[in-house]
Amino acid sequence: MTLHRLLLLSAVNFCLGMYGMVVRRNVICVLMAMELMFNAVIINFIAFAHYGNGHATEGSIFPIFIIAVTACEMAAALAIILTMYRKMHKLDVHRLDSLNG
Amino acid sequence: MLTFVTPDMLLPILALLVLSIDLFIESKNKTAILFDTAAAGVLLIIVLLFNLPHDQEFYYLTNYKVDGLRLLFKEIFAISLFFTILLGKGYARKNGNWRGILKYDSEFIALLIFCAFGMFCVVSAQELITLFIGLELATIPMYFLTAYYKKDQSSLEGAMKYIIMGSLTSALVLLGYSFWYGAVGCLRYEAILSFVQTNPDNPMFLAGAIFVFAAVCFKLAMVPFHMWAPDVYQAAPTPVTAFLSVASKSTAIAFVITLLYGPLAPIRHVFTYPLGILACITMTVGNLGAMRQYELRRFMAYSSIAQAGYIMLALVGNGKMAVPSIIYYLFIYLATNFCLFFIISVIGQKRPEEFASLRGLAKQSPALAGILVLCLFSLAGIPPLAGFTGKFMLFASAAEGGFYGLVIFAALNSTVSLYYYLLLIKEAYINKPEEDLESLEITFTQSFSIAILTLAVVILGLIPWFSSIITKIVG
Amino acid sequence: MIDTLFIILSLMIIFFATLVVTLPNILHCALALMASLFGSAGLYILLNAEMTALAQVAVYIGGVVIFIIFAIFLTTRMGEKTTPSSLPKIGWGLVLSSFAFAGFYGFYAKYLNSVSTTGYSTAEDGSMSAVGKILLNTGSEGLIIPFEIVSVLLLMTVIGAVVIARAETKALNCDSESQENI
Amino acid sequence: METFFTTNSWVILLMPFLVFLVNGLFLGKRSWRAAAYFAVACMSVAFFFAIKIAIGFFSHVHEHSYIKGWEIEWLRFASADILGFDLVANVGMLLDPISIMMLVVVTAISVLVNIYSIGYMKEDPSAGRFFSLLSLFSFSMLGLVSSTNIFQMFVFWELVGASSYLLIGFWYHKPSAVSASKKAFIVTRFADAFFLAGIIAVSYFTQTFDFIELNKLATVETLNRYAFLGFGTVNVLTVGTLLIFAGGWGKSAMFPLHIWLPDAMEGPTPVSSIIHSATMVVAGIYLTARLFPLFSHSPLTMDVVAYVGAFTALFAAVIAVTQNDIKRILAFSTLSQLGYMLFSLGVSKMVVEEGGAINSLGYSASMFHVFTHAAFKCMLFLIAGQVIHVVHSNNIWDMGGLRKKMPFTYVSCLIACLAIGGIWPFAGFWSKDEIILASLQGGHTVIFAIGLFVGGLTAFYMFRLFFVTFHGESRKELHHVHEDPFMTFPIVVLAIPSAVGGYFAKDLFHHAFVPNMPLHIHELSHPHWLPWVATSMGLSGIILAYFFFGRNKFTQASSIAKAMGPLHTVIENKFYFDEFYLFMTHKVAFRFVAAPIKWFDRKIVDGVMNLTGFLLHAGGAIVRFLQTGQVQMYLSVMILGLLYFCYRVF
Repeated sequence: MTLHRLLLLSAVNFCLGMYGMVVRRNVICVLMAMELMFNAVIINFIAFAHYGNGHATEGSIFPIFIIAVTACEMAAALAIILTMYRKMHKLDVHRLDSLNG
Repeated sequence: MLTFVTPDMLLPILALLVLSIDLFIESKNKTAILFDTAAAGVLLIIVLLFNLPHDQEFYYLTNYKVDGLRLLFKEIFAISLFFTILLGKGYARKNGNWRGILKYDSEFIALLIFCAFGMFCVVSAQELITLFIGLELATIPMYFLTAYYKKDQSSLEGAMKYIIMGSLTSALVLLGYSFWYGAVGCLRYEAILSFVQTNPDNPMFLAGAIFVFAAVCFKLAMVPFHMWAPDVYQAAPTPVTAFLSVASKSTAIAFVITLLYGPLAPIRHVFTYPLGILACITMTVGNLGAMRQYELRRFMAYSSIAQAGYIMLALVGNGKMAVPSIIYYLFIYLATNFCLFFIISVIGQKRPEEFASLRGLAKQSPALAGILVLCLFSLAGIPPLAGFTGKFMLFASAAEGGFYGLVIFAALNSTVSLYYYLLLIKEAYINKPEEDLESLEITFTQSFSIAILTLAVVILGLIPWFSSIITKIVG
Repeated sequence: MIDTLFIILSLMIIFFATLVVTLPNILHCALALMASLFGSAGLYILLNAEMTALAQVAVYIGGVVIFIIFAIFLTTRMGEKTTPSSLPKIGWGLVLSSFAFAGFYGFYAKYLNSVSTTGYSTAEDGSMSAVGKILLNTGSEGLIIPFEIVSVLLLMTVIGAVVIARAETKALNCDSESQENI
Repeated sequence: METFFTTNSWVILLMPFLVFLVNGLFLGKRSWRAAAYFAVACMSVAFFFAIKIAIGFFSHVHEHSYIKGWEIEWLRFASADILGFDLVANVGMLLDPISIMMLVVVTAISVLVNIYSIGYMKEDPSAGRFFSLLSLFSFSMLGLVSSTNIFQMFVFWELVGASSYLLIGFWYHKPSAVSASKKAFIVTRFADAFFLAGIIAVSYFTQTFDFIELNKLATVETLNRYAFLGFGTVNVLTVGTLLIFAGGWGKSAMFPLHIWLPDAMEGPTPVSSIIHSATMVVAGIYLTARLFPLFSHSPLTMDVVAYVGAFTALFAAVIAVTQNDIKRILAFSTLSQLGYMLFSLGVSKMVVEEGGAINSLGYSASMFHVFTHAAFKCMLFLIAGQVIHVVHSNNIWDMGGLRKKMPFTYVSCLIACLAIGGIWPFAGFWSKDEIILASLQGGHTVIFAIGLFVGGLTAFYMFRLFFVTFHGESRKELHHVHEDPFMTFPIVVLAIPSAVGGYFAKDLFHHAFVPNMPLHIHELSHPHWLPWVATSMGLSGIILAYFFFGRNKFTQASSIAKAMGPLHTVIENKFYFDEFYLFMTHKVAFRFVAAPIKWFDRKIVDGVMNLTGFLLHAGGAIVRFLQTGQVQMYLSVMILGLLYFCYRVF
């Protein structure tokens, strides 16, 4: 377990999230992919906190804030998704193209 | 000493006050009471902000800084909040807008105020956590507000797009912060500053900076991160669009400036030139996109993309005039844009907010049409309106670094922008409406705001003291 | 011992993360996400970030993912499969993300030595008491201001989410009309 | 020599602005007639002030080279205590020979055009708005000419553009008027983009906007160095002056930015008259003259000025020959005359050369020509307006035989045509003679030849217009032809300076109009043959025009020839020669020289503009096309952009 490997693990997670965001059609799936990206960032922070010679506690506090903020973003997104589902009965990202040009 | 942060503290209190008024007061015209209370409260905050000494620095608990530059930004946010609330008042009443009534007034106001509070935090932050939380607090309410027309599918669609792209941006900015943390080992500005001074070309730090600036570019709608803007601007209720185009943009600019003239100052030159080039591309794309639009909010989106380009161009000179000129222009941009949005709100009462709805405006209301021309000329930078003086300072600041080629390019771009602003004038004056028009209703709030903003558009460019005061505070 | 654990955990994280973005059944995706996050929580404990791991389990898994599952229940029928993406799109996503990964890989291979990695954090650094001391500190190290601001953020989210997600019932709309009818 | 009138020179600016406000807000809607009289009265006050200032100044001309009527600080861009240097834009009035001359000319022409408009606009429902906007236009131009600094000038410069947009598009129910006004506005603003960059460049290096400061030798030394200017390391003086001149290039409608001027005819005729004589198009010449001492230290800039002017003079004159629309002929003639003014500036020198020759004749000659041209060109447009009012057509071939019906107009037009044709002793002769002399002395033989040739060409096309319009038979049934007194009066008044203004003013211009620079000026010799040559060129142009268009016998002659058969043709030598001559000029010269140039102008120059518009529209379409509405596509673009930046940096 080295810093390098941890960062690569986080990079894999980040890229998987990126893949999911670009490819998945269901909005909820896109959001879950987003969660993976946030998770990757948290791994980054913790890795740097452990191996770096800086302020380790700050490095493990930031992820807590990230988790809180992610929860807020998810709440916002899911609220909109619920309303959208009620309105359109579809959660397909492809169909979200009435605004263009 | 607490007086320095009183305005900031009053903001959430005001939001709670508005919410509790909604809970406890039963009245026929509750909507008006809510909006008026909020407007009065924000006005109080604006007055407080203007009364604070702009030549002192003050730290609240080491990680919250207030000084002249930050106060100026907060004034911009507070003033745009004030006008957004006034603009929203028109949309909350019956027959206020073609798209429908804005419901849940108190929550609408509260969300806006929370959003402004987040912006205040972004400017004042002295470490990355507050910066991040502030940025999110300034963004997440916009997701909700964009989706505020729950019955309108396009509103929801825009909000969904915004939230998806916004989350990706959050992830990117967090990745950037994690790299910074990895390189510096601390989240505080002074630690970052001293790190940057000793290691100006640490690749880990630079990589982090790229991600962070990508997020800023997203919020500023700079190419290639601009694609959300037209869709979201079109989807959102008009007051929200106005707030997005002014306050949200100013937040991003404040973010850039507090970083570039704070912790990143030693390596500022690395970023200013790429940002300037990006600004040039942005203004071109914005201008091209605006040329063939028929929907007013979408048009304003492209127009504000182009304006963001002009604003960011000022950074390229990397000189002393950059910050004062940007702040000066932001004030002007605020006045002009809000004035236009108020005009749009008047037009949009019985018709969709489209180009075609402007037809016959010159016959129906010559004064409104005249003000429209003034605002558009100001945006296009025709002297002696405020937009010209502002643009002149932006370009002059870009020229400080000797980039006259970019200045010429930007000036040519503003010539192109004149073309599509004239299209709007053509609709208002020349094209005949297809059917007979119902007469326009202008409420007192609207006429009052339009009068004040028009005055600002005309006078801000003509009075000598305003720009010099800003230079004195910030320079 | 630690290395073995790390390998197991990271394989688990990557495996479930891959499932999250590929499984056709959306509920399975959510469960896989949960597993992947659990794996990361284990990793944090390995890295002496006890408090973060707790937050991960309590808030992330216990809150956010459960919330997602609720949303899935509300919007999809049991066993319903999501529409699969077209092949070109999958290809494009693969190209994009592999480019990004190559970028990360190349960057770390070349420049990771620019990060000084002398110290190792102790279990003390990530403990609940250390975190709490900093979070509620008003001194020069304190992070009480963001801690307070987060509460505003949460409050705002609650208000906003309620407004947006709330169903518009008839009764709410037609208050005045129904009274007039009577 | 401060007097009451110089210290209160702001009245000149206040008056038109007052008219603009009062007419625009109150009078215009109630009674256009009241608005018109108010405008005339106020402009007369302004004219009175201008005349008093002029008399005061020119009678003590050797005491001061300039007076600052008043000046206040307006915008402070930088102050010494913060940024280390001062950069302040003032607002004020600079009174020196050229600005006073322009003040007099602009106010005089405004008064006359306002009077004329009372007759011209009386049937227009929105005449009140017209008088309001016309005053705004005069205000902008007066502000432009009296600016103390280049920043103030730029502000008024743009205001001139904006008000011309409002005036050219005055009849906005006509689509052609709308597109013409848009074209004028955008093309001039295109040039202003460079002007703005030039101002920024020059003011950055000199840290001043003030004209007096900019024209000092010290400024030239400050600027004359190499620096990085965004497009490589270049000489600041050359690039700065060229950029500033670009603004004048567009405003004065020099080739190839002249495309807006002929189209600007779509506005009401009084507007064309004021645009072409005293405002807007003269601004570019005025700018060059204003910064002349600075410009003259950059040989490249001066050459550009000279050759652009000379080429436009020739080019526009050739096109004018082929036009049939009376206002278009006049428009191209304006272009040609502007070319004269510009190359006159370009050929004069302020720098001491080997022989110690300093030639500032071109400067005073140019200003002299601005003065005389304003009189006769304004008059010509007013005449055109009157004729169009009667005939209800712009085509000169619909006119004809108006000599008897409109005697005042006929005589005035004759005077104006003689003046523009450069026939002794009319006004145009004196100024044009000096311009040609200046180009000869400056050593620009090509430009000298062009000047002479275009002089003849000018006389030719002006008399073509004259003969076709006023002589011969009526080609159209005309009823109730009369000369409106309001419209005739300004024409007759302007006939006076057009006829004798040149003779009386020449000494004044020669002695008072020297560039504001402490150099001794040598008189250069004036070859005696030059006036004769110039006048004979003009006369031959007139004779040629008479030969083609004045006799009206050509059709008759050819029918006789047909009746008599080929034998007669051979015998009648003169006719044979006639035919040959006509063939050579009409068929060869017109078809192979003038027509292609006209085609080039219409297709290529306009085409480039249209192409630019098309490309911009195509760009807009591409941006719109890329904005597909697919959020995942947006995400991809974002990520790709980010990856690009990362790969660029690392």
